[in-house]
Amino acid sequence: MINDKNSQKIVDIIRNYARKHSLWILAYGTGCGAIEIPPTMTSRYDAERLGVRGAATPRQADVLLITGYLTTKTLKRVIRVYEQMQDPKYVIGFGSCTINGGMYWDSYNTIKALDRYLPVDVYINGCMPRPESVLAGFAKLQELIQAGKADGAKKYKENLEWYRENQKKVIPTWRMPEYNW
Amino acid sequence: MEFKLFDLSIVEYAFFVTSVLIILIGLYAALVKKTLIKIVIGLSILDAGINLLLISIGYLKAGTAPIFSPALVKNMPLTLENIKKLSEGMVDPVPQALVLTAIVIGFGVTAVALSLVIRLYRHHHTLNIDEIKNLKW
Amino acid sequence: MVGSPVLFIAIPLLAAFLIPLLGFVWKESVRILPGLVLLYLLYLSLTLMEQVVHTGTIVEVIAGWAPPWGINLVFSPLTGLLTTLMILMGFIIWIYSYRFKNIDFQEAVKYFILLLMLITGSVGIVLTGDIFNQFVFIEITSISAYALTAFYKGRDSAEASFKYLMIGSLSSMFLLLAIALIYSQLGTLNMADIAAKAHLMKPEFKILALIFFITGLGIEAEIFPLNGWAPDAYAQAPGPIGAAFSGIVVKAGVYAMIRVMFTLFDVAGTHQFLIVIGIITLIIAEMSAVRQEHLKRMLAYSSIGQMGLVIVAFGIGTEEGVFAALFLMLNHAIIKSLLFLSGSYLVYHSTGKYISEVDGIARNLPITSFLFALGSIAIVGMPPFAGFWSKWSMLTAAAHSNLILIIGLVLSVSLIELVYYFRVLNRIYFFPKKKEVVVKKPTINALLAMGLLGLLILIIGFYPDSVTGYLHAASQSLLDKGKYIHDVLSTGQLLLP
Amino acid sequence: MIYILFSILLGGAILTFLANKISGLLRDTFFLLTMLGATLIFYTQLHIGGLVNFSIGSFNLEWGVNSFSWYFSLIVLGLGTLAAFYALSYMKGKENLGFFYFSFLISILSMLGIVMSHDLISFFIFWEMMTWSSYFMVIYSGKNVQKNGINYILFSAFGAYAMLTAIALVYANIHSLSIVEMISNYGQFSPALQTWIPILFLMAFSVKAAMMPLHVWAPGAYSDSPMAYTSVFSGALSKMGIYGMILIFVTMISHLPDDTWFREVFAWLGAITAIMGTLWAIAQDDARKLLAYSSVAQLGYIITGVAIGTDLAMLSALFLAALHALFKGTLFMAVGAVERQTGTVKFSEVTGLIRKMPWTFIASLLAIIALAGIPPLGGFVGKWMLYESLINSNHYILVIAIFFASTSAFLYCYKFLFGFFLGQEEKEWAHVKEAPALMVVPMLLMAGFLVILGTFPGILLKPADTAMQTLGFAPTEGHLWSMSVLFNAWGDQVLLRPLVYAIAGIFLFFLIILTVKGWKNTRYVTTKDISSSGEVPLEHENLTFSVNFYQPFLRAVGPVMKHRMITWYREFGAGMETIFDFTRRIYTGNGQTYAIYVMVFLVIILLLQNTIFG
Amino acid sequence: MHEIIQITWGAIVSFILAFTVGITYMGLNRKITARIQNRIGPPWYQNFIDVIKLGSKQTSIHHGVMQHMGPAFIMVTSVMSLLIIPILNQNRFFPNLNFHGDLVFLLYIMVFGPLGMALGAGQTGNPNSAIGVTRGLSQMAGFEIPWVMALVALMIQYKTTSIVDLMNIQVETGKWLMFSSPFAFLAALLAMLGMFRYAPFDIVGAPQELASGPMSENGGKYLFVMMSAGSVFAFAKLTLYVDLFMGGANNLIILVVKTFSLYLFPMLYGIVSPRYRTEQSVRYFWGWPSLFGLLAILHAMFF
Repeated sequence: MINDKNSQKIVDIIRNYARKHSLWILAYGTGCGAIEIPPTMTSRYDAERLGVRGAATPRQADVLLITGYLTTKTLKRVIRVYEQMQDPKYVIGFGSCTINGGMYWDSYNTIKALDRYLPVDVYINGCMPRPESVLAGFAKLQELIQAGKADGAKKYKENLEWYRENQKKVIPTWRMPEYNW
Repeated sequence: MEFKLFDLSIVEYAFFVTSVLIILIGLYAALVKKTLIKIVIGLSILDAGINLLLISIGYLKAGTAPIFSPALVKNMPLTLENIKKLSEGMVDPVPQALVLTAIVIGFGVTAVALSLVIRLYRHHHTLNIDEIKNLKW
Repeated sequence: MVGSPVLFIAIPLLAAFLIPLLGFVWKESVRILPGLVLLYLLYLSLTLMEQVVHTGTIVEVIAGWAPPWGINLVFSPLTGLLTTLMILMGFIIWIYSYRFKNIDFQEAVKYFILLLMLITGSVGIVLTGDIFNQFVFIEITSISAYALTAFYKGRDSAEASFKYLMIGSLSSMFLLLAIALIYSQLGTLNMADIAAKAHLMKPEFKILALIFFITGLGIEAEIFPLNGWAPDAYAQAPGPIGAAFSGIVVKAGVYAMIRVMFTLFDVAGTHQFLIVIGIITLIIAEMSAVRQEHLKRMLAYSSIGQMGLVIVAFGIGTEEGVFAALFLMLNHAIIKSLLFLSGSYLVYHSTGKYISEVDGIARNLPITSFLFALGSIAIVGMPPFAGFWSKWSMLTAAAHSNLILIIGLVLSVSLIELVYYFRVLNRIYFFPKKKEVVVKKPTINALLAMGLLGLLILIIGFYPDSVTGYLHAASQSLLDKGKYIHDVLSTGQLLLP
Repeated sequence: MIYILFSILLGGAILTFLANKISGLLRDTFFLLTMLGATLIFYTQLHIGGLVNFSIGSFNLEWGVNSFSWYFSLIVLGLGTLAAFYALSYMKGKENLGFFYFSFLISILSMLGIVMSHDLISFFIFWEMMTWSSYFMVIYSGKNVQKNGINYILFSAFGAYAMLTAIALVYANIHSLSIVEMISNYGQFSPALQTWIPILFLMAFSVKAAMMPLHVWAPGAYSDSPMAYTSVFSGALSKMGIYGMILIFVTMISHLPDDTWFREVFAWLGAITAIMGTLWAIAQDDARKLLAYSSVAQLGYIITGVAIGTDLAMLSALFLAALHALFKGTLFMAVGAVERQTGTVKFSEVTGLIRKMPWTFIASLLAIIALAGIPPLGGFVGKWMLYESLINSNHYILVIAIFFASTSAFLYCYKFLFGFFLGQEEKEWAHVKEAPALMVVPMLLMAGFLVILGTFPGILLKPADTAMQTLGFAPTEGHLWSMSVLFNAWGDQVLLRPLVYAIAGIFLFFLIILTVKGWKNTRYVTTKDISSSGEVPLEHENLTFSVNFYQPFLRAVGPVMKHRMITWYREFGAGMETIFDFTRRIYTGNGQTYAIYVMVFLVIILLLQNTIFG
Repeated sequence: MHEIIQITWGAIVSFILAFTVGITYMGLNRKITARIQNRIGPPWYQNFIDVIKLGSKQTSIHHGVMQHMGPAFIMVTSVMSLLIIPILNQNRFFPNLNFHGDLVFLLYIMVFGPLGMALGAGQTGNPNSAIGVTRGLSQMAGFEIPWVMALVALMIQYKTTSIVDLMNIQVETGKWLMFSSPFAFLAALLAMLGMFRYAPFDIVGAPQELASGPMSENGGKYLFVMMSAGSVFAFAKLTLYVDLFMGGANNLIILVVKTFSLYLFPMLYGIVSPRYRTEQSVRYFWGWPSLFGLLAILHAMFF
């Protein structure tokens, strides 16, 4: 019965609903964008009403929030954290810097496009993005989840070699456990 | 035999006083003097005093020698009474015997003591007893 | 009759004088003769002891002069027991020191002469029934003891010997004074006679004489504060002589003192006095032993303490108490001799004889260390070894007399004893051995002697009945003053030879 | 038969000692044969009620077995045999093995002797034999002998001498050494003796049972002896103290007119022992020390049970005694296994052995659960009975104290498991292998027995009940559980089993759910793969948290733990030694001074002659 | 057999009930907290969503078999206490295993799970987990004292260790124990603060400090089971308090009302509180709550 296609569909609906409304974020406060997280979570904008809630460790988290520019040094940690998260998992690039380097476009030690290193599901534009746009980003992610299109993790698994290649280019001393999903 | 100690003539009294004095002198030398030789001398004096005391116990004024010479026991059966009667005038021989023994012993002790003093002097180069105390506690 | 008690004095004396003469003939005879003598005497004493326990005291009159005039030797169960013990210890010490001064012939001659004299003197103290004779024997013992203490001719042994001599001279002075007092009062020197007539003495003089005796004999019995000489002498004398001191000489001293206090005079308060003085001796000695750095000195203090214990047991005064005291004496003689004998091998290699120098020596001297451990465990009274039974009889005796505080005191002192013995044991067995220490292995005969003592400890420990019968007889004979007087004075009513 | 038993053990001990010189195999064979032979004879040939007597040193010695002593010899021989097997493997390659096995057998012999003695003198002899044979074990390692060894022997001797005093008093009063006669004549002693004899005896027993003011030897002694013996030491030897205490409490204290005070004091001492033992166990970094303090604490519970002395309390004490032997035996063996495989027993050094030594872990886990008294295992039954008895006998504050102790016990229980087996799996310990089967099997056997006891406590409760009947208690079957409902009849028949089954069922159900769900997508990751802020711990980086493990808790209880009993004793000892050192200065070394002493002595006696000889 | 089926059935129904109510309470907690913080807050059913999401996580990791078993351990505690604690008066609900409910047994079974989970947390090798565990255990040693004091006071006063008996007494006398033994109730109530581990006693799993402490390596299905166990356990504890002090409940609605009103106490206390350090919280429990406990015992002994 459980393998029945229709019931599987129902299960999927419930699952996606649950995943959509329960986004536990791991806010990786890499850059200045982290300053926008508190207003988003506190009473003015209250992201918790959308089911968004902070998670303490990557093991429990669903969403990895890269807040702002990402130095090459931090990238390693971010990759590590991402790989420690459990499926299904999503990445939100937060602020312009994660898109194209932003004001650090010519810095020698920040990465310019996050997408080359981690599979980003949603970008939130702005420098910095206001809480409204953060909420909009979450809404977009929820939409994607509902539609089953937030499959960054799958992409990452499929194109792991490419990602690794990019990552190793930036990170000279690569000393990480195998990622075997 | 009677109790003699408090039945004293002047001479006997003098003996006792003298012997006690000698003992005290010996003790003084042995206990207070710091030189080993003097201590040994003190011990000898002590010995002498005691010997004198012992002798004086058996002393009898105008007593005869405690010898039952053939002349003395002639014609007398050897009964207890007779012997008592005979020995009344005699000086008690036992203390003398004791003293003889004690003198011999004292001599031996003094000899040993002196030899020890010699050896102590060889090792310590002093005769002061206060400085010879390697063994303590 | 196998032999008479006179032989106990005559034979060793004779042998002592024969030794140098025989030495000219055959050098080895110097070593063998004392052993033969002691072995014969051991046999004699054992047979006599057996006889005495069953048939009663043997009183030997010397030269036909009947008591109270002549000198007599009393072989009662008590004196017989002590004689046997002393001869036994002497024999074992002879076995131990058979190869002593192996090279130096002259020294060996001296040593064996003095050893025989020491044993003779001590046996004489015990056997004699005449008080002045006892004094003479005490002096014989003392002089040979002085000489033996100074035997090594070292700086310290001379010092120890001189101290011993000084105090010993005082002792003989007091003894002579006491004898003089008694003689002036009673006109007799025979112990039994004195005991029978003691009530005739004026009380002041009796007490004065008693005090002089206590002081004089207390020095030999090592009671505090008269025992200043003891630790030095024990520590500086050669190892077997230390054993002889604790196994033979002290026993004689205690015997003399107890004989004077129990038999000669019946003054009230002696028992309490003994208890008090014994406890003080015990406590001070054990306290002094705890922080001791020298092994043999520690053993010496322990020995003094044990003698204090013996005196306390005598002070209890009941038959049980005396039994306990005799048992303690017996065990102490055996165990402390073992400790001295094995202990002197443990520190053989060192000049300072420090306790810290026995570290880890058990690996090189397994048997000696084991015997030392056995002795230590036995002497603190751990069952099932010999020391336990004597301590136990002492405790029951005290409990019977309602002296519970004494039990507490004795046991707490035992705790102190335990501490310092086990500290040494731990060092022997569990401390790392110093590299530079070159250990001297014990000779076969030394091992034999120590093994014999260890065996005795085990035998008495597992089967105390082997000795308790004799001890009971001995304690009865000590307490039965009337019988002693009767036995002695009824021997030979003949006035003249 | 008793003779044969004893001579087998004694002869075996000596033979083993001698065989050591010849060959190791012979020695091991002798040792094992002796132990097995003794056990075999004990279980097959010895019947309860048998008596032998003989006379030595004019004392009549009497040995025999009754149900009470049978119960304790069960502990001794059961644990002893398992520990013997364990020892063979644990001691392999160490020095002085003949000595070790000799002491081992002698201590087993003396423990059997203690429980079989029917007279005081052989009781004392065996008691002392036990003391020195275990002392040999304490100093076997050669570490801290001057401290721990002396501590142990000193306290033991203190206790033994107290006992000796008591025995002497008894002997002086009734002229008999029989324990039975002592008990029957107890009522005729003077009131002072009636109080003092039990106190003196209890002093002796509480030393061995490591009760509070007299416990200071225990941590050092337990941790310094080889673990193969410590399991016996803590498991069986300390029970001899309990054995004696039960005897005294049942036979003597209950006849005292004011026994309530006595019982209260001892129950409280037991409770304080439990609390302080627990707190100190929490603070330890050395596993052996931790277990040693834990033993002290566990014995505290037992002492409380004994002191309360109602039927249920006594039953719980007996049950806990056997149980403590089981789990503490297992735990010390586990420590031994870890020590042997890794070479250290410090929690701050060893971590993450669970995958390397799984069987050891399982055994320790079960033992720890039993120790903590957590339900499905036997430990709970004992604890529960203790609580019930305390509540029934109106000792409410005691319940709190005991409960506090056993709650805090979770802290060190966890520390033990975590410290050794959990945490980061370090490369340093990657080479570690499981201990040899000879070591693991005894542990697992005992742990398995603990599990069985959780469901069927009657296995032990029945002999305990018989033992108590020997002591004059009414049969406890059926009437004890008036207040509670957990075991409304005999413990193993009613509701315990459903509970245990329910626990097992729930556990298995959820375990299966956890395992089956997403089986394919569940993977094992190494302990280096942890979420540590994205950092990748390097091989040499040790992230295990094991230093200052319970610092906050210890800070909270700091004021209580500021004072250590042992420092008091040590200061007392140092003070005494100073006095001794001062005293021996009487012997100045100057001959003249000695002569003056003689004269002073003379003068004093002359002056006091009327007082002394008046 | 019939009995076993009944127990199993009862267990399942009780579990579902407890799960539902417990999760709802958690959700309400979040809602109320949000409202007090002037937020809208998540919907009351938010925790259901969270639990379902955790359950539908596709992957999960573990560091070893102990961690794998940890959630099962804690589930044992939750379910067992649920089975032992009678849910309604006179066992009108499923009697399960509660045969009269022994308090001592309950006390011990309540620590079974946390310890098991602590072992799991230990095996992760994450220092945060171990630190959290030590804090949790220390805190437990703290709050167990007033809690046991309160229970002992009840046991003394009514001469029973059975929960059912205590409930029957309340039904018979018509007087709640929180009034007849007020000190015991106070002590137990304060101990409850520690039991629920809300602020100020939430240092065990403080997300900011310890990254949620013992749970920091658990995700997916493990966290799912833990969360369910937690909510079931919360309900069981609340029911126990209601049974012991508030006269039990005659039907489920009353039970829910009573438990929720009781639940408000730790919740509201927590919202307005900062966080205690471990030793502070331990000392707190050994302070006033224990004093109340002592008073309760004295009260029970002498009145």
